[in-house]
Amino acid sequence: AETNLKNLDFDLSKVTRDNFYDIVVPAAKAEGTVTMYNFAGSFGDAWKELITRFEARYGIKVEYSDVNGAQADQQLIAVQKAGEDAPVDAYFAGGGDYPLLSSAGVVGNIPLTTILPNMDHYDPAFAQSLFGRPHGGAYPLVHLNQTAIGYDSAFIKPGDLPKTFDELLAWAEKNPMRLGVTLPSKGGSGGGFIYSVALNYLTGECRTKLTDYTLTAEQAADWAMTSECLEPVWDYYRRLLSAAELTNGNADTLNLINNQQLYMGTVWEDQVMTFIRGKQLPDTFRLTLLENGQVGSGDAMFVPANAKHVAAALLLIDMAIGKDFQAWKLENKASRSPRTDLTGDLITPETAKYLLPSSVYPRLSAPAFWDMSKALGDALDEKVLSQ
Amino acid sequence: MTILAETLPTARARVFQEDDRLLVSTGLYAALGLTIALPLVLMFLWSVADGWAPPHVIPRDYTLSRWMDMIADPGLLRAALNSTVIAVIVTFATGLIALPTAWAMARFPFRLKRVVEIFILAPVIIPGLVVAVGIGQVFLFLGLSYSMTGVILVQIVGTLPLMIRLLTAALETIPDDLIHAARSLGAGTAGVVLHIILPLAVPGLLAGGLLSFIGSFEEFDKSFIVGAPVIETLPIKLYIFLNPYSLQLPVAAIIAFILLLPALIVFVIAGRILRDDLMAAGMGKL
Amino acid sequence: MQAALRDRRAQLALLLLPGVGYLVVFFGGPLASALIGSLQLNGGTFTLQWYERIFTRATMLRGLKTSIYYGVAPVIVSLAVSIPLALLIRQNFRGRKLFNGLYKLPMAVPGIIVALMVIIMAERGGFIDRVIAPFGLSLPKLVRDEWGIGVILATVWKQIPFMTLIITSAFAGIPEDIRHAARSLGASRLNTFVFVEVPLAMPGITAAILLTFIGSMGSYAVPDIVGSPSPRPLSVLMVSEFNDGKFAQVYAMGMVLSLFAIAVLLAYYALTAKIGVNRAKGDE
Amino acid sequence: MSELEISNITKDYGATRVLHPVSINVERGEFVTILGPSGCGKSTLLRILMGIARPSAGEIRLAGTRIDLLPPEARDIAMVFQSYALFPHMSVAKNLAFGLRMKNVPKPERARRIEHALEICNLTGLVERMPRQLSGGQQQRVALARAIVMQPRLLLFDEPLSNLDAKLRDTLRQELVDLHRRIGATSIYVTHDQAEAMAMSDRIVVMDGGKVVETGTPLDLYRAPTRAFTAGFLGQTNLLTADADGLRARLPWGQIVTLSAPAKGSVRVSVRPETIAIRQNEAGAGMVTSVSFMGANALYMVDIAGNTLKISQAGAESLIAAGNRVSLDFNGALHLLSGFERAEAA
Amino acid sequence: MSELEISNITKDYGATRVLHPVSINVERGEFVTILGPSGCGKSTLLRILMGIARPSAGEIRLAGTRIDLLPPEARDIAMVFQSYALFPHMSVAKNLAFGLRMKNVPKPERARRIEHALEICNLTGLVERMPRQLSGGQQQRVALARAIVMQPRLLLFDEPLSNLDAKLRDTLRQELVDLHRRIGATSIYVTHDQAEAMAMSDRIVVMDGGKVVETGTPLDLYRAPTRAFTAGFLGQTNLLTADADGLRARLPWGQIVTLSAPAKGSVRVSVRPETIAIRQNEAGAGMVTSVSFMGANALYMVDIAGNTLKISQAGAESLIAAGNRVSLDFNGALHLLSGFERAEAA
Ligand SMILES: Nc1ncnc2c1ncn2[C@@H]1O[C@H](COP(=O)(O)OP(=O)(O)OP(=O)(O)O)[C@@H](O)[C@H]1O
Ligand SMILES: Nc1ncnc2c1ncn2[C@@H]1O[C@H](COP(=O)(O)OP(=O)(O)OP(=O)(O)O)[C@@H](O)[C@H]1O
Ligand SMILES: [Mg+2]
Ligand SMILES: [Mg+2]
Repeated sequence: AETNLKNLDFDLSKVTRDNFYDIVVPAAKAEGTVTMYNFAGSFGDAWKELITRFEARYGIKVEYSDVNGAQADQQLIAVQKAGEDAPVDAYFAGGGDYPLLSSAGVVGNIPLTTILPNMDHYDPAFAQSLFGRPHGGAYPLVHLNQTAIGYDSAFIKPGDLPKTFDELLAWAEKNPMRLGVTLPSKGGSGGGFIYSVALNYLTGECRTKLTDYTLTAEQAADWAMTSECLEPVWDYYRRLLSAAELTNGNADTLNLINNQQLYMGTVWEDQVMTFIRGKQLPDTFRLTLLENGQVGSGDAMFVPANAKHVAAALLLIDMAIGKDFQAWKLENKASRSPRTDLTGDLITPETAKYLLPSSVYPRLSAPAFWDMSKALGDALDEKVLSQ
Repeated sequence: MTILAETLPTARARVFQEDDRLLVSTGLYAALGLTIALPLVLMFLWSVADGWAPPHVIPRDYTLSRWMDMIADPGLLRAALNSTVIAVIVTFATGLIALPTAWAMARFPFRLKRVVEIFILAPVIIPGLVVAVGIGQVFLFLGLSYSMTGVILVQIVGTLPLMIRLLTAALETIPDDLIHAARSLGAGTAGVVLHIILPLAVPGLLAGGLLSFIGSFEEFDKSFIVGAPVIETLPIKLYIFLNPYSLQLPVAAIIAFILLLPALIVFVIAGRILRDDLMAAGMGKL
Repeated sequence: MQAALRDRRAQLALLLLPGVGYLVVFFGGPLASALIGSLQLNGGTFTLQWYERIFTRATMLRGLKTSIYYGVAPVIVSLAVSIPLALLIRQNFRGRKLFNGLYKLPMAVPGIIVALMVIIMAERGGFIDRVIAPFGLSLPKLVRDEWGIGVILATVWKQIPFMTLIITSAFAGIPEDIRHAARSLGASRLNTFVFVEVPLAMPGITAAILLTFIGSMGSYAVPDIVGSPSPRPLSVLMVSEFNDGKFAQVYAMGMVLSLFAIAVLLAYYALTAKIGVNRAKGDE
Repeated sequence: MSELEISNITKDYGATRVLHPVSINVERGEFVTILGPSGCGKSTLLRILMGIARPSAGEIRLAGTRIDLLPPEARDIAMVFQSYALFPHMSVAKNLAFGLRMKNVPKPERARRIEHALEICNLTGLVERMPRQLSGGQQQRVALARAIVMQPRLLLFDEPLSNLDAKLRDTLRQELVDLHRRIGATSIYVTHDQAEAMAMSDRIVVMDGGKVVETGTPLDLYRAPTRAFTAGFLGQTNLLTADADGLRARLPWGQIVTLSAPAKGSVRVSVRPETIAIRQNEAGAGMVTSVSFMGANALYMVDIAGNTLKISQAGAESLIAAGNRVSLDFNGALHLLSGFERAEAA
Repeated sequence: MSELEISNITKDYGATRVLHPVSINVERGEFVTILGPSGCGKSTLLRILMGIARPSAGEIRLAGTRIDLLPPEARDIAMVFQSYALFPHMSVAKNLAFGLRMKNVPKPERARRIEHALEICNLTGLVERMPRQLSGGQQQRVALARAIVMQPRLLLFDEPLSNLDAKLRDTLRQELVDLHRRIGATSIYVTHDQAEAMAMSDRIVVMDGGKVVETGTPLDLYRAPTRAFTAGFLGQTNLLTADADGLRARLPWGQIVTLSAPAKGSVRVSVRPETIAIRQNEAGAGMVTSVSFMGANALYMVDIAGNTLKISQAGAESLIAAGNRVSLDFNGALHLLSGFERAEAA
């Protein structure tokens, strides 16, 4: 593939999975340093772990920065426009940011999934495209996460636990203001949820359109705003929101559950783990997925087109996807892995009880389509909330 | 009229008395405690609480590990240092740039003054985000991105308006005759500026400097786009944890304290030199 | 004479240059590019669509209304607190100096931290709720509520010191004799306050009102965190558009917000110029 | 019973006593001036009368009713402030109407009284002006009108002319006197300007250091002060020590003079500059050290045996230049100051 | 050649001419007062001399050198401002040292000169005080010291006493005169207080409406003003119209008087109040309308045939009460005002 990388100091086109370390390690050592961005506040400790291992192994210094995803995206876009060197070499960015970043030409054109040795067990579902967008391996997920329904089992008997979207609605109407639904535009668990609702209620033509990954963001927005197909979704939300609490974000939902104001809510699996570890959720907190599936997603690590330390960045991403680190991440952060050889069985039972049970995951995990989620969220605002 | 005077004696005026004074101060300090001290204390408790769910009014278990983790980050110290250096330079540079302009605003009558006044106030009115993106572009073009200089230059946009206004207010109070007297005693322009205007602008400079310092210390949007990741300030380092959609209260509480502490210290120290009348003269008229 | 005048003009220009020039380059430039950006499609063709969206989309229209509401409501509440507070501070109570320094602390607290405090204190199941729970009481919904009470609380908390400071000075600027004169002419304390002190402090009070209005209308963190998820004020919607990379939309929204603030300011100028209060020094 | 009876009023600010027991009676329709140096407590006394400050002790009666416990708005007193204290946000008309509105005077009566006050104070035509559009003298007259429109039992003036320039002060002083003659309100006028006090008042109360020093008509106080303080403050004077024996006394340089009252031993006398005649005399004991021409008179400073005397000569056709020797003639009896005079007046 | 020559200075602010061509010469060591009503352009002229304002036309020479184009700091002139303009952030010592530092006077010399100035102005002991810790009179003296320490060729004073109270003004006026005598600097003193002007100056320049009206020594101007404006501004006067025939003239009420110079037809004369003697006389043509006791003298207002005359009687032992009829005696010749007098002085 043609490369859009500006600062290559080695012949990238010659690199294969087999000769990767032979070519890249010396080049990376020559570069001597690599800059990494992390957009997820809760991942700092994980990256610290990785960096310690990386620096010990290769003796290459990692300059690490926690960033605000949106700001960093805009920074990189601006840099790209100006044709300057990128300030970062390896950027851990939201999976949903790909369309924005790639359309601005920020993503470096490297077939990572085919040349990184540690990606030999990479899930083919994400290897060449992400949520229906082809990226040719340049934007590989290194962390998977799953939206889910979380509940405090102290207040909900196992028999009462909703299993479908209809049951969830019924439960909410029976327990007014005890279900928290994250506003889609303020948290992925909400965005994932609205898309999951749509997946559940739309059929035929409508469903085809809903899962048409070739739609651009504008087209998706147009469709969501105008299509009759979505009436069932709006109806569902109208009823749901008259009985449930609309919250201002993932953390907001969890916080209200910790305050024992809500008993159930839309959540991210990995974030729940972080909160449990920080004792900000009760021990009795559990997760489940609804029948017909809820959205799963992930975050990627990529090399910007104008990165200065490409070789070192490759080496870092390679290590991030390595089995050791992925296993560590799974146990400690409930961060699922795109590696096919790393399954839930590896998790200790102590941790496992806070994660989605294997009866529903990965069975009920549906692929995300963030542009559509976003479109649905905006349309929800317009058609339901603002009426 | 005499009738009036005779019917009124019962309407004895309440005069402020010794016991009222005690009442007032008790009331005011109680209000202060409830609205300012209590939230701060609770925030501190959150930062050291190891789990804090209802019905507990006060956490049962405590931990310092989060503080330790946070403070152990070597980047934090560097960021704090950066922030301080930047804030100091921004404060001085702002004063320097603002002085002549404030002098013109205070001393020269001219027709477009109102327009200039609004323009100077505009950065306070226009959302920072709108400007930040534009500036990012300009700075990349000028090669100022990722540099201390760039961050300083961009922060001054935010601190300049208040400084100019406060200095203008301070300079307006210098009588013309003082300048004339200095000139009649043989001082040239430089002498007048150095020995008369600058010393007399000190209250304004202090008030403006204080606000500039705090403003610079807390600025995020513009600094990030221009400076990160090479120049990391405290807010850049910490705001990620304050992402409103995923913030964890205990961590956020620690961050809040780290961000707040220097500002609070400066404010408490400088509260003494911050002259209310100047603040009011600078901001209390449009 | 002519030469002197020109000389003075040159002096004026030279003096204005550093401050105004700086702002023209580093603020006016970006602003102009934002304005141009708000009128362009991606390709660079002229369009008003971004503005059109603001005035046709229900979300945005409600957002605009909400922005105004979030601008006005805190001002009214702050005023109701600040004026009595200013009057109390004027009294010579014990510990006045210390209080005078302490009450200004909120001015140094970033909005996002204020929002955090509101969550900690006033969220359902939060601190106050827990304190009053044993008495069988519970707090009404103050965060995320329709009336934006949480937002108003947080904004008011942050703005009261600023407002109080300015109003205190406005009252302090009224000569004692004027108050005494009113009393000597038969006005009670209340009448003196209403008919003499308030009108005289008005320029300061209106300035404080306008600046807090502008400040709260543009604030983002507070309504984002403790405001109702719907409707959201324009400032929050703007950040959300920014996160989606829709710059043109962000610019357009920023322009509308700013124009609104500036319009209010100009209306104020026009009004006061007519009434003739508050004549600025140096206007000739 | 006097119209106003001020009995033993004291005022302390913390530990400092600003007013020592002060007692003053004012008769109905009288124009009394309180005269004293800056800081002697004049304003404090007025403020206590007005009710703006509270006395630490003592009693005040106005027309027989005790008023010291009433709030200012309930006293039937109006005051003209040194700073005028016009309401800057009200037109002249509104300023005048304010007090009447506060006292619920019905509208037609209000209009009538305002009309009258405007006329008295020469303000017709300025009713719609705002205070800042008025000159100092006009502002002063508005302040006055605002007080008299209330038709108070008692009118107080706190140095109302001190902010005006000399020429205007003269004019307004005259107007005030005329006005008082016309409306006849009982008035207390505070000033530190002796010329003002003498030209205006029925009676002068001289104050110093929070105490009343002496009270009397302008003429009495000027001609026969009992205290050196009064003599020095009310016009210019020469204070001399003389060696008395009956009605005759010897001045330090040997000159023999007549006293106004018999005394024995060392006494202090006050001699007004205009009562000494100066004569050029090569053999005179005095020497002119300076001479200033004051228009209507010339003021000489004469050194005589180590004493410096002020001598005023009216309408002198030719001046005696500094450096000339002169002799002095004391016309009439020298005024003897009261014995219990303190040294401070030296 | 005079020390200071002001030739045809004019000043326009936009379209309004504030100074019409003004020319004044001042001799070395002379103390000249510029006297005129408020707004007549006195300060403007001083500011032009100092270099703070620029003349629209004209020339100024100091000791022969043209200075009107020099910046203020290059002129050898010091000024005492009405507001004192002390540097509030500097102690008295620093205020005094400022000008010397600016002129790079070496340190020992500086100390010596400051010492001297402090002594002259009676300020020793106050050197370390800040201006706000000084009383008005003390501030005034510091302002003076700060100017004289510069040992300028020319000293300017802009109403330096007008902010002080009457008593203090008298004292400092005397001090200023003494000081001038001691240091002998050429001085221009601006005031609108005629008593001040007369008491202090070698020569008075009377200004009105941006023009010099008349110049002369205090005595000459007081006794023989050529303009009604001068007569009225410099002390009090009565301006009368008389019907002249040679040295004799008839006043409106028929009284015949002598003139200071022969004239013919209707003329205007100025009569000082103190030159008229008043005599109680049941058959007199005048009637006393008011009398104010001024201490050293009494001031009568007498109505005579529709004219109101001011009459001052010195040291009157008993006053003539208002309402009594009096007759008037004019002592000496009445002063004839110059013919080309405008009506404005009426
Ligand atoms: N609030 C106060 N606290 C303490 N001392 C005061 C207060 N008000 C006045 N004084 C003191 O009381 C004394 C009398 O003051 P007052 O104002 O009555 O003087 P005054 O005779 O009116 O002087 P002036 O002629 O300067 O107006 C002064 O020494 C003054 O310092
Ligand atoms: N900057 C200016 N622009 C326009 N007119 C001015 C200016 N400065 C002074 N004037 C006018 O010039 C005239 C003379 O003013 P100046 O200050 O010289 O008077 P003055 O004789 O010193 O009066 P005073 O005794 O009140 O100090 C006044 O009518 C004044 O209004
Ligand atoms: Mg007083
Ligand atoms: Mg002047």
